Amino acid sequence: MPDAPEADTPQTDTAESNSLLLDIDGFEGPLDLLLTLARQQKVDLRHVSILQLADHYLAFIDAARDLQLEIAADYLVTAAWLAYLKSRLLLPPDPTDEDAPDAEEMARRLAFQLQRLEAMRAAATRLMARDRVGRDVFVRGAPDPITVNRQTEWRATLLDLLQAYARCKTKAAYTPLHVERPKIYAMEDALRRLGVTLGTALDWTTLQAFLPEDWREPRLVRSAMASTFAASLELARDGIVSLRQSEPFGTIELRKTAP
Amino acid sequence: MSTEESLQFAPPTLDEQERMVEAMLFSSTEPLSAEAMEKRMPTGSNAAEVLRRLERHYEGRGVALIRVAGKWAFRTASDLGFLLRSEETATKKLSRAAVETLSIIAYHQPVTRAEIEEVRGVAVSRGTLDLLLDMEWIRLGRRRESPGRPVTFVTTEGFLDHFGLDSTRDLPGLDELKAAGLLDAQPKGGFAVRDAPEEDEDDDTPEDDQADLF
Amino acid sequence: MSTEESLQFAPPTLDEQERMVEAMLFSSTEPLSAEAMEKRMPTGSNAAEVLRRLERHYEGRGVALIRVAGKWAFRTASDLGFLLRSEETATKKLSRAAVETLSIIAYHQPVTRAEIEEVRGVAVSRGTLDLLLDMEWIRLGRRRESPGRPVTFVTTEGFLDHFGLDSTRDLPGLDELKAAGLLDAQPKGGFAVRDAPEEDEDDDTPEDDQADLF
Repeated sequence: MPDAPEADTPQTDTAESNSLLLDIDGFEGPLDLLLTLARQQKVDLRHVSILQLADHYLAFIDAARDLQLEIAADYLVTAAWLAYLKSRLLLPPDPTDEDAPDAEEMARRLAFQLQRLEAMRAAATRLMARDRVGRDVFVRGAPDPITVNRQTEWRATLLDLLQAYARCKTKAAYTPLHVERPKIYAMEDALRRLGVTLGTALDWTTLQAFLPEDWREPRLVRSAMASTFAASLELARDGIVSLRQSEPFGTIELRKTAP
Repeated sequence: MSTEESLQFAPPTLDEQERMVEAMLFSSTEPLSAEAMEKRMPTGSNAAEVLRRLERHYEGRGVALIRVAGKWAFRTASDLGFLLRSEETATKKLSRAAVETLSIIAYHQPVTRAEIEEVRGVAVSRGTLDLLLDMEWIRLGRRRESPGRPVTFVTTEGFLDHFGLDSTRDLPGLDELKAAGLLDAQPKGGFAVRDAPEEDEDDDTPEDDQADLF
Repeated sequence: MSTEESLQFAPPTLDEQERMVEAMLFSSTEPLSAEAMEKRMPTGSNAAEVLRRLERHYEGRGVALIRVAGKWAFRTASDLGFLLRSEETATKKLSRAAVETLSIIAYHQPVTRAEIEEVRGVAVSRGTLDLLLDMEWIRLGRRRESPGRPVTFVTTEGFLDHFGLDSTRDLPGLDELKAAGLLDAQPKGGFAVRDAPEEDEDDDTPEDDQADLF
């Protein structure tokens, strides 16, 4: 472990740590803070002293505690982890504990993370410094966009046409059967008509005579006859008319009852 | 940007100025005047002069430097416009409503919308007729000399072309449709189909022929 | 269009083809592929060949023909940016978190959110990823075939276009980072103490994986 020998205990550069403290909100988490601390070693990150880094970090957290600054939990978790790592790096490996993680490996892992983060930051800077569209280079301002003239060609064959026509004709042949309701001469109509025309029937008059003109054809006369007959019965009941029939199925006659 | 700084002292070369004008015109959303460009260029530049150089440089190329309303702009060479247009033709099957409507117009022309609806038994949408008119398969015929003077529809030359017909007389009659197995049921009595719509029905009294049809 | 018609018979001359490619590229803001252009050109044309001629023709001019994302585009020469920059076109400054996240995605792609967080040491906010997705600089890649099947993020063609990169292989410093093992999930040699992402596909040649993603 190259770090161990020159690792000195909490350095006197706490002044620098304190200046960082003012900035605690400026760090994006413990790794960001660790990277900043590691850079203070002013060495290539590949040779960073993890032991020294752990000390700086712990000192930083202690100072923050003294100032009663609120420290996010992940900073404390990292502090505990670094304290453990530090003790493991300083103590000789315990041969009885085979499960204990290799401290050197842990340190190597942390160093790698720091290097990787720094590498990504450097890459980001290089990327952002490239000639960028809209900042350094510009696209055509007045493009002449390709106009796609979409046309729909409708497809229909003569057979489609003939089938369609045949379909229309077939449909016509199967038009639903409408059963026409026969015309009915309503009894109300018969009553009204009798009421109006009764004045003319001071003498016996056949029922037929009271049928409306347009209801006398054979197809309609039955309905008109039935309604007029029913209406006359109604009037007879009320004592308005008298009815007589000389023989079964004979002519029915009616006359206004004398007042 | 060292270019920019050095230009503070001596005017850029004509080549440099030409590059600047070229870049400005390329990236501008609208035509630029020589004055407007010169204002942005280092002092001592002469935009008008390099515009003439640039115009010559683009002569005969795929892009031309042109003057519009006293300003300058790059435009695609006019003979290459075809590269920027593309025709995309999609073939779509004509809807059932459209084919039926078309067939009724073909067989009964000239025919009014109301008459088409009577044959189809359903309303004919404006869109269907518009589509057929748009395709130039049907056109408006003479107005019917009946109340409301409704317009009639007739088929066009384009229609005959598309369906490979010499005339509408070539449309098979109902008996032929039946013989071809296209028509199963008996046509409704009294609804005669004219085997051959007359060619010039628009000119003579079409109503007479139609009278017994509708 | 007589030019177009005559071209049906013999392929156009290289000069003619160069004019066509020039016109198409000039009129487009988006990079165009040689294949796409050739499709619009008369048969027998060879876009790739004239692209090289065109590239030479524009060398040192105010407008340059550049390769981005495997396609071609005209862009103003980068040293003339000062002339063309205006208040409105000023690019919005991205937050440090966004810039770092973008770089990690670019260099490590395809990469999961957890892996980005592992590199940065902090949680990646939803807003940061949303912003980058919204700018269309990143998009979702294939799901990682590991527990939970997390989505991965990859960069887009728009990203390559914006940064003037022909492919993700051309990212600055990519080879050195790879050689230093800094694009790996864990330090070279030895085992990881902490649970490293179990998948090791980003260990080997992330660019190759991209081939079929783009």
